[in-house]
Amino acid sequence: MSHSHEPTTFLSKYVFSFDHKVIGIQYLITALFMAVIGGLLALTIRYQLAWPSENVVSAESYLSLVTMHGTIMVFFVISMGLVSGFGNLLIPLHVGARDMAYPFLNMLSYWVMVPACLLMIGSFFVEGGAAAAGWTAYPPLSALKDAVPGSGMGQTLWLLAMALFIVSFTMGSLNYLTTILNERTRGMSMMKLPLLTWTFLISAIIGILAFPALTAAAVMLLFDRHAGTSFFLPAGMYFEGTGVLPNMGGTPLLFQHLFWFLGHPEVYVLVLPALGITFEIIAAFGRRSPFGYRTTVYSLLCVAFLSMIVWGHHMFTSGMDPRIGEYFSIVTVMITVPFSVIGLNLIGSLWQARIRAETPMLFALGVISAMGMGGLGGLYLGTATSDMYFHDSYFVVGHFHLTIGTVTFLALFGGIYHWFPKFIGRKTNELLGKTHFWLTIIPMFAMFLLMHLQGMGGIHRRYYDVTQYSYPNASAMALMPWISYLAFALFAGQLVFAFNVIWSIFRGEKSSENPWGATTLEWTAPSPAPHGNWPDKVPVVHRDPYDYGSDGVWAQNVENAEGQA
Amino acid sequence: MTARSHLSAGFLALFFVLLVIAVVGGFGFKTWLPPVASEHGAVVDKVIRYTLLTTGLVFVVGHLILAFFIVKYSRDERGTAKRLSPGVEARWALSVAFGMSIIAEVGVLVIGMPAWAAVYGEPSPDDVVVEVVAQQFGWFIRYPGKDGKFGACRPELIRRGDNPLGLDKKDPASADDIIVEDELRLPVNKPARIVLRSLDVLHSFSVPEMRVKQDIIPGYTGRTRFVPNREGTYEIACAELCGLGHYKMRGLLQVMAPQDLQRWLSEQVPAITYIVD
Amino acid sequence: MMKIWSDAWVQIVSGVFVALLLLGCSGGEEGDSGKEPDQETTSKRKAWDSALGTATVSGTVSFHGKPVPSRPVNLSKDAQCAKQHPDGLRDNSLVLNSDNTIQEVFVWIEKGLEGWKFPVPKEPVILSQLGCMYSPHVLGVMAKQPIQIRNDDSAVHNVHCLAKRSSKFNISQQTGATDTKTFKRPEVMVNLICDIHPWMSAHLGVLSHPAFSVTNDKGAFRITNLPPGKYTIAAWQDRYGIQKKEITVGDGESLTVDFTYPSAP
Amino acid sequence: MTAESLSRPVDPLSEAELKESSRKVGLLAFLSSVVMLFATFTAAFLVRRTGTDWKPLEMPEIMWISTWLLIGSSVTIEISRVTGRKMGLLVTLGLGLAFLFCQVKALSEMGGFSGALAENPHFSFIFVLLLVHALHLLGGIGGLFLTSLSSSRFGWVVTYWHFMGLVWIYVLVLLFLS
Repeated sequence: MSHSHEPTTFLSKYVFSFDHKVIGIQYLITALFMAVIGGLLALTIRYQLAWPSENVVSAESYLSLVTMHGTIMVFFVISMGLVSGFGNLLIPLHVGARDMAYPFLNMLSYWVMVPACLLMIGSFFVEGGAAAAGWTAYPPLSALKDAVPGSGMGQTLWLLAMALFIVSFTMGSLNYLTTILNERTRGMSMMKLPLLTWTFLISAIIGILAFPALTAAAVMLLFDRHAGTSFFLPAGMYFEGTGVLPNMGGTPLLFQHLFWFLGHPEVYVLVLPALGITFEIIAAFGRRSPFGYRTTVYSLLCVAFLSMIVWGHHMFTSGMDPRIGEYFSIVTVMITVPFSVIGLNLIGSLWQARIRAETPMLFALGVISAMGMGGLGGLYLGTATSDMYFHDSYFVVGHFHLTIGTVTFLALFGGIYHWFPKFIGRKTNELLGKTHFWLTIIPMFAMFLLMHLQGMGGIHRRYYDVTQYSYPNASAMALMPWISYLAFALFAGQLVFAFNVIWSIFRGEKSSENPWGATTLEWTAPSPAPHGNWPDKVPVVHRDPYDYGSDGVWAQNVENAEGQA
Repeated sequence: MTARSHLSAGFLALFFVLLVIAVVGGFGFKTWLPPVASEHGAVVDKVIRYTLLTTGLVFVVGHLILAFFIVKYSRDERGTAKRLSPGVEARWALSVAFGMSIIAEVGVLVIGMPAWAAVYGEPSPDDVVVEVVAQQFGWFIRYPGKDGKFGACRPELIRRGDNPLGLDKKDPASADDIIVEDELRLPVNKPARIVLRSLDVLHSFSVPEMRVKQDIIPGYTGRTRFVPNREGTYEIACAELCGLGHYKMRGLLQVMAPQDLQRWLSEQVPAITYIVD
Repeated sequence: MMKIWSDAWVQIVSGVFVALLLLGCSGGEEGDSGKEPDQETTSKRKAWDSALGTATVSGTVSFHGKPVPSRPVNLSKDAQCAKQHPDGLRDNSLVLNSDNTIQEVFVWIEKGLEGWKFPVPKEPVILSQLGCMYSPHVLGVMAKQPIQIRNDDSAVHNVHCLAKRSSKFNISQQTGATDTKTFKRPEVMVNLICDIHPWMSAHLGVLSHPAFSVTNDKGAFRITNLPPGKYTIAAWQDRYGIQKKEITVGDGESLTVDFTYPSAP
Repeated sequence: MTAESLSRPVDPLSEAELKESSRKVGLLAFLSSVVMLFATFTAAFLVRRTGTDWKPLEMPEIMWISTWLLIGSSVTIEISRVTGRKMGLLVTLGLGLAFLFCQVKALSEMGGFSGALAENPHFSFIFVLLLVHALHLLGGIGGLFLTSLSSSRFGWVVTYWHFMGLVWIYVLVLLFLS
């Protein structure tokens, strides 16, 4: 394979590299760059919300900001950083392979993602501004130029960028699936896979099966926009100046179904790897095998299956048949079953552990708490009856920011601190790391919990100026600027992270090959791992992924003294 | 490493305890919901209170255990990492999962179902029927008049100035239809069936005090049904992103005594009067 | 596989691939904006000079019969607007004066001025939003002449331009905001609405010449400085549409043309 | 992917064999993604067909020709696989291009990109599904081209090609015969 001839030129080593570690780092850097953009958008949104009379942006730009913040954060930061970034970095190391199954495809997937990012950013500068129909891009708003200014060129670029994203993500998913199923080293049975790799496998399966729905929807939406077809556009729409549109017989609900058939599983594509990272860190810093490895794996599979059949809970109030709504409500709250198992296993993994509360561990413990809060909040929205009140309110905003925002970002940071020594060869600064943790978790938890309270007060989301209404509780309204202050603090706190990472790349304390005393295979490779991952032979697996005994700790490749597998 | 690590663990445990206090205080000791004003809304509130109580309990217990474990097991000694057998671990997992699913399904089925059925259940002939038509960015309210029938509306007849809904003059049922903007008036304690239409994009008819929220799909006729049980003026909001004036799509709902509504209706001029040929 | 995709190959293929993608995308961007040939600038036109002779056309527009009443407007959705109109507001698609003449009728020379070229004024026409109304409600402007749209109101508005021959726009305006726009091509009428306040509308007659007028509170219009010639004069009323008349005026003449709506008796 | 390979007790395969089996797994995963894509279009089609404006179209004759072309190409590629001769791949490639030509002709006969596409929802679906299928087939043609140049094994192209033939028959049945 490619490890036999190492790349020599700058281009082949760092730009068009086949090496999964280089590609992983490329993804991570791109994702962090996009995160800065997404964060700045969020700050502008928060400024407008807190001080609406100052009108920092216009109403139409505000909708563009909301749309692009959602799209960038979900697809171009979390999907890209957590799944594409860490997946590429860790999967071959975890399964004991020299590289991904298809290194060329892997390189290609990154270089398809780059133009997708550029198109997304570029769409801000076209006439009418960026797409403004929300990250869900519901037609007719997203299909008709007359409906909202951003539905012109901006929406077209949005769709093209998403198409490229899907192509890239599918290539990545194929690679993950094949590598995990087929490129495992000797002795690495499925039940010896680290939990993080299990979550990547499940993410890849969900990605392969669910993303085509969005592809199909995007193709049909493009035809509706540019060829005058009526896949999603009903008869009799009237716009001032244009008159009655010629469209016939389509239904916007169809798009919503197709979108959420992807959209809901996408949540688990993001959250499951975050939980996987958490399990890895807790095992390494709790020095204990995670509680219920097998029940966790089965629960993850169960979540993956359920995620494909519950999409309708995003549409309780959409006007679909109420009996279908009741079905979706029943199966949606069934997701509590696998998730409470995972939650119990996360907390249970601390029982009888030997915790070292270092930076990665702090983030991992934060994930447990955020997942608990986010998951419990989901019950209010999964229950159709209470969703009638909470739908499209700040409760929803708070909920999904806790689950796919806080959980994933904490895991992303935790993962970066945890594997930094492996890929850079130096440790990050502990004091700065802990400072960063506190500057992250306090504002994050506070702002998203306050959003739940605002949602309880009935404040609707995606409003340019919420003060237009007087029904919400005055205290709920008064929280607006406080959430914004917290958001600014959160953003400022990330400067510590940026400084820590950059400083540590050059000045960090040199790290050994296994600084945390962890057991999975990546810690048996040198730090930083060379091209081909292991300088000599690929390790052979003899043990469970987390063999922390009472009298010692054994990596997966250590031969069992008693000779048992 | 050890002392600093203990300190961090202690801080985190303290943080979780403070979080529990803050959340219980924030959600438990203040009513954030706007006062309910409809019959099924009381049930919606019951579901919310039930969920608050149960999830609150799970949250508190979970976080206290988390905090306790962090402090208790945060020691660097080579203790005995006791491990349960996979069977015992699975039994733990299953019992927790079973408990949680009971909690969740009770909320959905036992408490929630009646309200859901009331909103979406079969219409009754006694319902007060009013049509609400959404357009970027406002609401048109149409009453069927004495004949109880809505006249036909055809989008090609829409004219902003005099015929905003495209009411067909030729339809005899149109003759007594009354159209007003942005102000919906309903009688108190009578089931109201709202027929929902949209002229352009998706909108959502949301009245927080009534605990009503229903998306409106252009090209289709939707409905929602509720019984307002408190007189007063409430705000109608659009809850589905509909364009740059989304946040400005404010309407009013006035719940009044039936005789007051009758009087008001009798004072209104039929919409057909204003239509220019 | 591996042998074919040696390092050099990879760089070439990847580079071309990325370049193609970028090119394809930027190409798409240009394609959508489209080319707009400007038909109105023809060098054959004679520059207009008042020395060549001037004529005046004036007249009144009146209403015949009993008008359909105007629909009342409900201002309850926006307290800022309701405050400014304590007596309420009605649809303003037909504004009658006490003597049954019609205000806000746009009258212009529709045909006959094709051979002339007129200077485009640099100073902008002002369209203000005040009291949740466009002011003026009907106005004329020359193509390429700047039009300054202002929000002098305490309420937020959006200016949604529904032009068919020039580019459309849709912008929101906060209190005190000003945007300056121009229309590329003549079009009668260009409608401007506010989506937030559905009763608000402005109607712009965009022309390549300055021979237009809007009837005043006596229903009178007056077009001056017209070169002598044969013309089609037209009137536009919001509710009842366009009427046309053929006229001929000589140098120094003053012609009176009257219009009657809904139609000539 | 057998039970044996999932448990992976020993180092099972040589590097070449591993590559080949990886290719199979990847192809299978990709094909399931394609299945989901067409399943989505099917769902949309079945929903949209209930609309009041649905005007079913007759299948143009030329689609029979294209179907036989594709079936023929499956036969030639199979011959090529059995005999190991690369010539069959080129014949298949030619048949595939002829198929695409027929598809374009069929679409332009039925109304092309203008007018009919917007007016008749059935034709909108025909257009989109033919386009999506053709794009996937183009991928197969590219694969055929590459493999006929190189010396590597081409089992995966065969599978992919047969699969695209099946998808075409499915699309045909869905669009016109269901």
